[in-house]
Amino acid sequence: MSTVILLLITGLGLGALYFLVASGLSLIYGLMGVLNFAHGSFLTLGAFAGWELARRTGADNWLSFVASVLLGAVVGAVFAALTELLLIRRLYERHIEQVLVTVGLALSSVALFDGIWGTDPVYVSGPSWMGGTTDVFGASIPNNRFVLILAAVLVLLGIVLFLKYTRFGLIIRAGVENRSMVTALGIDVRRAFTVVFAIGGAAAGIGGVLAASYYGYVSSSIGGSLLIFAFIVTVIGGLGSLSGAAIAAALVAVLQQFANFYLGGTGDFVVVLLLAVVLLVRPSGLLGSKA
Amino acid sequence: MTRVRSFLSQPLVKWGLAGILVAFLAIVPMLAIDIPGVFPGPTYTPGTLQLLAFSMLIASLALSYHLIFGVAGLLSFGHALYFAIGAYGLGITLRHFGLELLPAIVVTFVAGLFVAAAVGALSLRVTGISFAMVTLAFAQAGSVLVRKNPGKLTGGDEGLALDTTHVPDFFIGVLQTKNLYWLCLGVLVLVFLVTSWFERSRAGHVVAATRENELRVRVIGIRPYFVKLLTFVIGGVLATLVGMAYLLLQSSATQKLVSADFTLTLLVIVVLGGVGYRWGAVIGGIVYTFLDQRLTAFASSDAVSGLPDILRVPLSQPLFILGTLFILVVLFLPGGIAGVGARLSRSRMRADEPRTVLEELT
Amino acid sequence: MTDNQPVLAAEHLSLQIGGARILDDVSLSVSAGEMLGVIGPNGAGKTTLFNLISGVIAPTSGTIRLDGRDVTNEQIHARARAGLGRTFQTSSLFNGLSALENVRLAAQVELGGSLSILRFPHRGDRATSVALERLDEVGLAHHADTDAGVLSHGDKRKLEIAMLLATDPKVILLDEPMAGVASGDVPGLVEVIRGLHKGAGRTVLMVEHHIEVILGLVDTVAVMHHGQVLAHDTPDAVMANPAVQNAYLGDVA
Amino acid sequence: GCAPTEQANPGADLAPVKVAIITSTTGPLAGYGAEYTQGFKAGLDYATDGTGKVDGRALDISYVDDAGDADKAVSAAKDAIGGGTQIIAGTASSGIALAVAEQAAQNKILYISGPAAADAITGVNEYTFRSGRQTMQDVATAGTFVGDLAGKKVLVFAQDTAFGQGNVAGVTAVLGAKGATVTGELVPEDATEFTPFAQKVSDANPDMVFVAWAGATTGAMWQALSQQGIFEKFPVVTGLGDIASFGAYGEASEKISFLNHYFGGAAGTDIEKTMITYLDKNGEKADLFTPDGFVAAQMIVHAIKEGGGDDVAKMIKSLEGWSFDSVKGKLTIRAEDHALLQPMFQAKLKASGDTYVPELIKIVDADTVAPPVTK
Amino acid sequence: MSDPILSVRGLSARIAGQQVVEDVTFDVPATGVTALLGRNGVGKTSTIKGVLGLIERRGEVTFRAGGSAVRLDRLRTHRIVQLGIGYVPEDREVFSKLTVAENLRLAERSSDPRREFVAELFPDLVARSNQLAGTLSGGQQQMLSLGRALINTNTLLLVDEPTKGLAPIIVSEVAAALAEAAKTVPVLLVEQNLQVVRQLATDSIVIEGGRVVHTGPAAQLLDDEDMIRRFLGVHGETTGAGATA
Ligand SMILES: Nc1ncnc2c1ncn2[C@@H]1O[C@H](COP(=O)(O)OP(=O)(O)OP(=O)(O)O)[C@@H](O)[C@H]1O
Ligand SMILES: Nc1ncnc2c1ncn2[C@@H]1O[C@H](COP(=O)(O)OP(=O)(O)OP(=O)(O)O)[C@@H](O)[C@H]1O
Ligand SMILES: [Mg+2]
Ligand SMILES: [Mg+2]
Repeated sequence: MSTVILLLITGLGLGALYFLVASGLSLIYGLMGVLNFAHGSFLTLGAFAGWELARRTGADNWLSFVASVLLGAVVGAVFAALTELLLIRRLYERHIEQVLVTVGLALSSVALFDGIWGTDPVYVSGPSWMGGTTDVFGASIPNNRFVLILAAVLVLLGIVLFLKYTRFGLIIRAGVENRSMVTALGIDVRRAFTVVFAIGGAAAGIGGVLAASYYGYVSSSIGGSLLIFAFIVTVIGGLGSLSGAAIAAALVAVLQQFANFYLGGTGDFVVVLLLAVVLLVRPSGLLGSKA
Repeated sequence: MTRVRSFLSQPLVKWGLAGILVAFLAIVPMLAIDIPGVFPGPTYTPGTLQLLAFSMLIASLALSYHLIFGVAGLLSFGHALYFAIGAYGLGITLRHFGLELLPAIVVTFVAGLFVAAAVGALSLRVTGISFAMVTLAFAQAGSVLVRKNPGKLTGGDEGLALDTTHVPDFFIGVLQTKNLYWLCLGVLVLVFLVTSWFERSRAGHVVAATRENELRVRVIGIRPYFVKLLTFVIGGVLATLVGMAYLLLQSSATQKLVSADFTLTLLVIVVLGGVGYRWGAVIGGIVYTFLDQRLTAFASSDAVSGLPDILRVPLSQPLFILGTLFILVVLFLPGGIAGVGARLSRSRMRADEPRTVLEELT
Repeated sequence: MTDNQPVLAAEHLSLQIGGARILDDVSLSVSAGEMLGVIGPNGAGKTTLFNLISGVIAPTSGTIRLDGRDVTNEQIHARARAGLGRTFQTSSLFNGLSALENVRLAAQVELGGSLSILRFPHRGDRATSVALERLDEVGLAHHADTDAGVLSHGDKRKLEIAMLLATDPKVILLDEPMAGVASGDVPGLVEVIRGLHKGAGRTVLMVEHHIEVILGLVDTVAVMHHGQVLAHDTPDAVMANPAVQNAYLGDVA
Repeated sequence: GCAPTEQANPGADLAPVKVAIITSTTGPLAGYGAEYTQGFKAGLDYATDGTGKVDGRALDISYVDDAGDADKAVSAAKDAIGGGTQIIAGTASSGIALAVAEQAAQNKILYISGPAAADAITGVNEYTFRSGRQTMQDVATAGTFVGDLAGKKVLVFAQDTAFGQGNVAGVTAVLGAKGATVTGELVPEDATEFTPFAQKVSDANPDMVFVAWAGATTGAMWQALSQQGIFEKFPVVTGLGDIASFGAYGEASEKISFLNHYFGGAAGTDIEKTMITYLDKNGEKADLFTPDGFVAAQMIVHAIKEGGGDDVAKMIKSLEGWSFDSVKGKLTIRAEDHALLQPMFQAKLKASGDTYVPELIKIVDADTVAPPVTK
Repeated sequence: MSDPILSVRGLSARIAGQQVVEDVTFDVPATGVTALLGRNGVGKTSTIKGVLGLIERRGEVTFRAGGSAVRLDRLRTHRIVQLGIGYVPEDREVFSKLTVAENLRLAERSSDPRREFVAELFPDLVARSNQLAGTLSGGQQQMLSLGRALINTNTLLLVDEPTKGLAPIIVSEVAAALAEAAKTVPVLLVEQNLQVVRQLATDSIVIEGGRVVHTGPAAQLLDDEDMIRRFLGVHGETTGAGATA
């Protein structure tokens, strides 16, 4: 019993991490209609920034932890906004090139991080409570999993409210379909794009700092390794659907945990299988609108 | 109507030039051309021949991907799988089944055919991003399989070395690199011919039409599924073929071949060369390989290590240079290298603009 | 003119999407060589009817017969092979291919072997010459090498017709062929349509809001409204029907 | 060239001997590559008495980056061999090492693999040697932490990779032979959540846990073991990594019993001091794989001295069975399978300010941890 | 006569590097409906898109409203539209994955949109306000597209073939709506339906091969069989066929 609970809650923790990456990915997909391969780099840079701050301010107090999460968000947002301004924006309505430019950015940014911070992982620690455990029905759950879940819920709520109570939600959905018509309605679609990119980047940055605390290290590759699962989650959930991504993130991660544990380490296999089955049965994903 | 006439005459000229080029490439091992900084040594040296041979294999692989991505507009994220089947398949049949080289090649080819047909048949039931993801899923499954090393067949992260018992001597050893070079040249020519053949055939035109507008294809009375499957399978088995040549050239297969990154590399190559252009895939493959392999030498050269930090740190990372270069190409050279060539010579192969095959994914 | 066996028949077709009844028990039959005009207000279900007949959408219930054969469960391409051709309300073309290639692809299907990997399309072959003829018929010969995607709106409409001609179908569904065609080009296109009907004895169903065009061409008119067939009769009778006047024509005519 | 003659400087008028060092300077294993290369230079300096020449004959050494990619390594090897190189050394990746070893065999040249740990490299062919330790030696060292193994339960906690599987196989072979019951708990390579597996370890209740882990997830794995209270319950043994990885052990640092290939200052030999002095001059530090480079240089110099630098068969002969003093103490190249017999260390980590420093517990002699002969 | 609301001087426009409009010069008077006419592919749509900055353009475009003159060729599209220019595109361009209501909401530029006006004009849209615009029939989409422009109070309307594909009854409604709108707002109208042109237009501009070949009062053009034949290719007896629908 306690094992099941352990698997379930740690699975949700991992799912929360997937969601933090997938949320921005899904948002940006909703925005530019393409998968952003550089999203992992937003996350990685956020993680490095958070680590640099924590390192300088003493890693083990809560204040510096919260500050590094915020810094991670800001850095992720700035990186994403710059990406949009300098690269994506120039490729006006050329989706294929937009995807490709993010592929190039992913390649070069990871190499640059390697050059700056080295290829060895840097190990991080946080407030000591985070490294402790809490007993839930006999299972010792690492505390930072709760922080992850909380952060994911907050980010989900934040983005949902933002889309609901601002015009951005509409602009994004319309802009994907026909960007020039949106401008022809008198809307500065470029600014909307930058804002949304920045929000996606911020979510990734938060994800980065929390991922560092979850993995216990930062390296240039943490973004990339999470990205593939974030893709899977985004697609299973239905492209562009945030709540779909949230459900899929939880589903994928929990399933992965159980399969890893009970089915001889076949977690990845099962996830990939799930992806194939979902798409073959429901090509638009769980909550995706039919194309 | 100018195109009507050029339609007939142009191919003759083109094929003639291509023939001369192949003939020239064939005698390269006899020549002593040296381009410092590009080649590690004169062209008759094994190091340079190896590099050339390797780049021709990557070009062939890119061509096979061009068929699927550029011609059929199918964004497959799992193309590396068929290449890996070639390399690992041949490695396993030689080492563990103890087959002779020729039967081993046939068995591996059939395996590639079978897997491509099965995966294609399933994944072509969906389109766009879903298709990309289903193909990725199958490739990931392959990757997990290779890494899990079932029955110690694949060697896991230690890789699988070529068992040379049944490989003829003229393929073994650095001194024989020129034979391997000719093998790779042969593979490139073969793949190019098959690709051109297919693209020019009626089926090839139907595939191109399907890429443009699938519903319309149905309405004129064609079921697009089979042509797409046909293209996917041809692309797949060509990749398997290239994978086998790869094993002979490199003498070992590692799990990198099955990685999603590797397919992404193919995408990069095809774009670098120019989506939709056959020559683009070839040139992209060659340029990419040279950059990839030679930038490593550049990045660790004294010229770089003497620079101030702000330049040295990025420049000492080959992937940084490659990625940046790629971004620049995408930003400033729409249509890739072949696109520039086509614009300069004003001879359009299909369209002036790069293919917007990803558009359908939106 | 309608007492021989119908070449195309829709029997009790209904389509329901979500809560909306988009087609409601539509029955309509067309006999060989007949030209039927389908008119009705926007949203009446005309395009939907064409989509059901051509197989783009499956009906919720009902049967579609082509030459007396039930084709309800056949796929789009199978119906096309059986001689059903159509155009789209918004032009649907192979945008990246030249106008000639667009038509040639259609001609190849008709001539057979279109999926062959052993045959290469070239300027001298049958398909190409047929395609060039068709382009000429609709007045697009000068655009043979233009990519379909960059043709102007009106030219795209013409290209659609040329493709249709090339597949040589028995039964043709035309969805607003005149929409967006310059007034000056309308008569020419009317002649093309007349030729493809009278000249070749094909059966034609045509949705069109240019009521004059309809009246000048068709044998019978079906009026659709709210997913139902309101009337199916000769043009004169239909025009005199007050219900039609109210629902469709308003005070214009 | 002419045959060497009995002169003071017999090699002075011969062409330099070409040597290619193929290892990572970029990519995921760049850190190991740097340690190796530094050690190599120190070793070369030592073995040639600072002349860089062997019996007066110059060495033409090229350093090539493999970027962690087997294709690049193979290309580099072919390029080198094609250019007349008959001696290649290096690489920390087992996959690359095996690929280069294959090239060595096909082309009949001498290859001395670097820090790559795979047991498969030992005895893979007659042309391949190694300058580092292999998994079996790690495992055997772990065994020395438990006095009498008979009837003891040993659990191997490892990743489900060739490296991890090799460790399970190694422990089963080495410690199993001494009477221990060995079980493996293999964690999927891509897993990121280790808590449930840590709990499995706890439930298994072994007498000793042997952890074989590589890569970045190490930190998370140790944290999971700490959180599930493993250290309070059982002795835990693992290999001590390089300095960059000391941060990974976290809370557990002082509770783990480390087996160790090498850390700066572990051996206390004179040669080690020479090496450290050399490294100091360049502002470098002795680390886990520095001796591997050092040993490679010694082996190359020896092979050239005895075998002349041009005759591969002679060079191989000269290395087989050779015993010599090196950084870690006395090393022997076993003639049968080219295993490098060497002493290993037991160590622990001690907190020192913000960081940890390793401390030697004991030196385990080479024979105790010699791997079984590969056939 | 007062100043024109829109002056176009030497406008050239390019699509994908290809010149589609060349040196076009014309004025749109501050009142009434100006018809922009010409055969298929002559560049009517491109002219309008050029004015709006939706395609690459060169030349002078001056917009006069409220006493000041603004150079539109120096502004980006959204700024131009914010000056009070409503646009009804040729291919409807409704956002197919947004509902009808969302399409309209997105189009609202002011705090007090004319929702009732649009609702009265097109009751069908109200009934379908929660339907995805992509599932609307062609004609319904055209209404939505018009609704998006008319929901704002504009100072100029650019309307590209608004009656294409509409049932006759709707055509007359749309024409009436445009006539109503034209009482307060000047309109630049592209239209193939000559009857609608006759009913609405006060002035006319004819384009051929990317250039303006005729300007003048609409009535003058429409009454001149010769000019109609020359510019629009319409022969006397078929004028009706094209025009009635
Ligand atoms: N998914 C859906 N949900 C609700 N209603 C739908 C859906 N799809 C189509 N409809 C409705 O079905 C009706 C039929 O549309 P159809 O395109 O057949 O009309 P039409 O007669 O061709 O009109 P037009 O002349 O304007 O082209 C329309 O009212 C449309 O809004
Ligand atoms: N994407 C494009 N690339 C190249 N040329 C184009 C493109 N789009 C349109 N054109 C060309 O520009 C010219 C003008 O087109 P435009 O759409 O402005 O004509 P129009 O007068 O509105 O025609 P219609 O009455 O058919 O709508 C046409 O000849 C067309 O072929
Ligand atoms: Mg319709
Ligand atoms: Mg137009």
